[in-house]
Amino acid sequence: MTVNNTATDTATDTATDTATDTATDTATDTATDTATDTGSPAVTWTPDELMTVNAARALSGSRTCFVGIGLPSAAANLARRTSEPDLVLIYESGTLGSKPSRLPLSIGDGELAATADAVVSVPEIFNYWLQAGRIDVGFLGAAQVDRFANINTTVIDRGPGRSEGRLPGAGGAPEIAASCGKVLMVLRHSRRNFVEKLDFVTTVGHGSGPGDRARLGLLGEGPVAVITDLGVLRPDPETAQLVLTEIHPGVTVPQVIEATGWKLRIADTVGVTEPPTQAELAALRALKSGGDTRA
Amino acid sequence: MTVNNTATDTATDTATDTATDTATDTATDTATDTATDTGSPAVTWTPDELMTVNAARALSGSRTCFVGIGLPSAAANLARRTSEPDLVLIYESGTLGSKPSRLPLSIGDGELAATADAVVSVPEIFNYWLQAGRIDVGFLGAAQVDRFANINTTVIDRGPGRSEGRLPGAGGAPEIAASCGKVLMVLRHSRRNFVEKLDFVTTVGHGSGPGDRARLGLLGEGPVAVITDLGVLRPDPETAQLVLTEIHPGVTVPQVIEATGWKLRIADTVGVTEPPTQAELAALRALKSGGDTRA
Amino acid sequence: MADIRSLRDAVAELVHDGDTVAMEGFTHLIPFAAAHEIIRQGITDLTLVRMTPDVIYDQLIGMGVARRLVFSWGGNPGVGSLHRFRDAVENGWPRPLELDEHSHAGMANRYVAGASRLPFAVLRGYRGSDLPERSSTIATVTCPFTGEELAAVAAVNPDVTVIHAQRADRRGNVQLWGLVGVQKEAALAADRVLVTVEEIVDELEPRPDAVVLPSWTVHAVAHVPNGAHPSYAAGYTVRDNDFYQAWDPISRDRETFLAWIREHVLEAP
Amino acid sequence: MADIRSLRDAVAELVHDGDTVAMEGFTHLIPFAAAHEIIRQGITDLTLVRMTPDVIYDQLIGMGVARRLVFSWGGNPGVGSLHRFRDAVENGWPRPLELDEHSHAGMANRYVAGASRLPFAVLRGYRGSDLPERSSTIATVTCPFTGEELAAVAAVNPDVTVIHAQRADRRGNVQLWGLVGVQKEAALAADRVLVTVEEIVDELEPRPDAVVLPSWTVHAVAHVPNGAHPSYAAGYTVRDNDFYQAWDPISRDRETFLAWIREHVLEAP
Repeated sequence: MTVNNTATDTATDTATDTATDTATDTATDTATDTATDTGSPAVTWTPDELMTVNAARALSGSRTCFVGIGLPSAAANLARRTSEPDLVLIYESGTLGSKPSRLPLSIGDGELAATADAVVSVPEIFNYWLQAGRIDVGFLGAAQVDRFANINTTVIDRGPGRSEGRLPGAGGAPEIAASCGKVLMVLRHSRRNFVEKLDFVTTVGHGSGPGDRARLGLLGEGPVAVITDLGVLRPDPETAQLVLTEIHPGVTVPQVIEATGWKLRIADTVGVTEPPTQAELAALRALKSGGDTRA
Repeated sequence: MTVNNTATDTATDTATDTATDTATDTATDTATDTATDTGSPAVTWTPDELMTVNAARALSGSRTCFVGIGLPSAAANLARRTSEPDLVLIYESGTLGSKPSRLPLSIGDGELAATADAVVSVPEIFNYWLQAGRIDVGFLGAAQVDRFANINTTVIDRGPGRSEGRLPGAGGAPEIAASCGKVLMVLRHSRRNFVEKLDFVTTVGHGSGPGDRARLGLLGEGPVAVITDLGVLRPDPETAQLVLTEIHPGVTVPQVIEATGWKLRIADTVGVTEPPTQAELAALRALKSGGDTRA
Repeated sequence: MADIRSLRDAVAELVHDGDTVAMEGFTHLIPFAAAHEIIRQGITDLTLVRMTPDVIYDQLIGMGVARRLVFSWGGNPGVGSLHRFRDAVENGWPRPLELDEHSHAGMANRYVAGASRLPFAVLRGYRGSDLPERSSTIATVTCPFTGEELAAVAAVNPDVTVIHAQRADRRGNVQLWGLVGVQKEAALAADRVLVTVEEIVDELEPRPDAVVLPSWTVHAVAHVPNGAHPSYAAGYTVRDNDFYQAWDPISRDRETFLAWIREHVLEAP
Repeated sequence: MADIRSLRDAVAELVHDGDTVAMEGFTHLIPFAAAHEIIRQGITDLTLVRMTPDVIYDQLIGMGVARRLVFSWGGNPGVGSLHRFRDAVENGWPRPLELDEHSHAGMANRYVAGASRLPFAVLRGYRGSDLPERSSTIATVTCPFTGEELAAVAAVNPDVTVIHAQRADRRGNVQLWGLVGVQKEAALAADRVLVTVEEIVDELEPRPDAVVLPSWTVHAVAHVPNGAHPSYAAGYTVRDNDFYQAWDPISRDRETFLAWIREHVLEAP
């Protein structure tokens, strides 16, 4: 799902164009330092690796995943290389059961087709496979997310007198979020990305609260976790609002609050995610470098 | 189009079950005699061959043909072997450009797929190819035809106190007749087949007269010729009613009138079709016997 | 994930009295062996769905397995009538048979809607035909952009779809090729999918014009060589045209038909 | 029946000012060479249709070829923004660009409706999204059987569709394989079809997962080896990921972009 990877890029561009804060960069620095401080001396990682490893873990127990390019693809491929060897990866370019040996740059990389169980047309992947509700997990990125895990990837309001800032658009996201059994989201944590109010609703997460998905006729249960480089947010079962439930090692709760554009609710007990294992990091780095650590 | 071949069979069954006349059988005998009397002494043919050869000739100048099994398939394959070597045969089983070396018994015969330019799914053949109006000629049979070339292949009224007689059903015919550039029909001529009033309208030819196809939103021009074992009927441009325009060699106009269940109109000048050539008969017989007369 | 099991066990588990069952295969890959197993197990009150009922449903209908038939062309292809089908419709023997009758284009689109999990599909069809008067699954919709009125057909979502394919691998991935008909749609439209196959292989080698149903869309695979006879499996068997011709006299007479079923189905494996 | 001719002649004959043009290829087989020929011939005022505008439309938009864009995801896959697209939308440079914006599911179905020659297609989509507010080609229909309200999208029927394929035979039958995207639908939806190919062969040998467009659905075939670069043709070329990365700095600046086009398109063959 090419929507996703560009969320990062677009955020960067928007940051360039507008005078928003640089929470992401700050978070990145902090996380990196912390990891080095608290991890096993032999194991260090980047904030992106931390995020990707935790996103991969969130796929535990899933059978089929509709995968976006970029962070979601990295996470899904890592899951397939570690805890979920039978995970079926489905790309909107029409591949069912892709088994790439390295991370594809685009959803059109030839290896996705060459290693697939079946290759179908783009209309078929959307109609017979996604819309039909056959897919357990949809894995999305986002440019802007609100407290109900709704997503904007269309336009940014750049203020009075300025034209809208252009984002890449919807791609597959509206129907992925509607039709998959559940949705995972992965994106970097900043006040620019986690906003009080979306400038445009491209994709509905939990709408305006409980009952909205049913009212709109959205099949799946919607977003169940938003994994960032700072921690994990999950919707409160009562209010459907995102709540901070876990932080990554070395991250503090105030740091997450500061990086969130709305008054973030905090779970009664905030867990701390397990640091990446050496095996996870090795598998992730092998994927990124094009190697293959499997036997 | 398996609708067609069974028209014959059903007519036979219906004849068995009900007390209708046996015009077809009579016509068959007469035509056979006549052919023997008037043809070149070296060339004899059956009424079915006469009908098939004339049906094949009707495809002259066509590029693509949606082919029913039975008489239409024989005619379309004969055309491809004689005057129209580039004719593209399309079968509803999903084959585009089939080039069978012998006449298939069913539209599922393996050779239709093995010799095709492309094989597609059944939904695709109906949606992307037929409905889209890409096909020049639809070639249909029928159990009952009326004066506007409407077709019944669904049920026969067997009279008071008796249940309806069951025909095979619509198959592809309603949409073939609607969507092809034009429609050819081929069936044996009898009062049982050419009826005053259809018991059920399965497939619209010219409806109730001029303008009806446009009113119903039917794309193509509809039936342009009905080729029988006695001659050829064509719709009058003014009234859209079938008119006898040609008789086969040795057939008389009163004979055709007698075999038609409505008061048949006769063209001012009734032509006589050319007898089958030796080459046409050889190609047709080779197709039926499974041989291949082409170089 | 597909289990590989005996045909007997697969039918017993997946097909129940009263189910809506689609056994597809458009003149190719028709799952005759599975139909015979349904007869042997005495499963009944089925709603049978199939574009071309063919000899396979003539046999099921003649044995009283079906209470309803959803179809678009009911003949013995290349031969003539389906006599058991006609006897059921015209004379109610061995039991009455309700019909829901469509054109091929309509039926194909009903499966497409089913596979897409949409409640209906749109086509330019049935115009001027009497068919819509007799079916509750044909209606109209109006295009919100052009105002054109088009046909709408209700989705078909069988409880079970049964198909025959050339091959499966040991994980239950299924591959079929040649005339692939409407099988993918019929399988994806169903709640449960049973596939009989000519061969089980270690690895599915890619083939031209092949359809692959991933293991996770299939519930059971049974290894039944020649399981399409008298239909065929391209690359494995050839269509037994003689059988289709022979079926005509066998099926014309009730007793002859019953004797044939006794000998070739009930007393066969 | 397809004529085999030069790219220059084919574009001159088939693509005209003001046309609606779809150049498809979902991340694979993108017809870059044909787009460059459109730029060289100075064809303008086009409505460009494409699910993923990609670098190919960034180039056309940056050269002012398009007045309108119909799309569903406009990024440089795996890299970031399309800067010429953004500059046109945000700043009207070199000319304003109207947008008709969809989701992928919606766009795919618009092509399906186009290929089927239906005025619209139905999907379960756009629910709760703001997208329908900005598009006149998204509406709703009500299922006549269940009462469910569903999205309707208007058919896309381009004047011309341009695609790149691996092979054609000398009669103009076209074969493509690998990720086949939405090309069959885009071609069958169009009035005119232009295909550039890697190779022209005597006979098209069947291939797994191949789509064949018969000669009689194609208007011109041009032999353009590597005609998809920096995209690729599976079996012939590989995706030039470096080019996609390099496009980011080239396209950020108007002058750098124009210089690149001058050197690599206008002054190239």
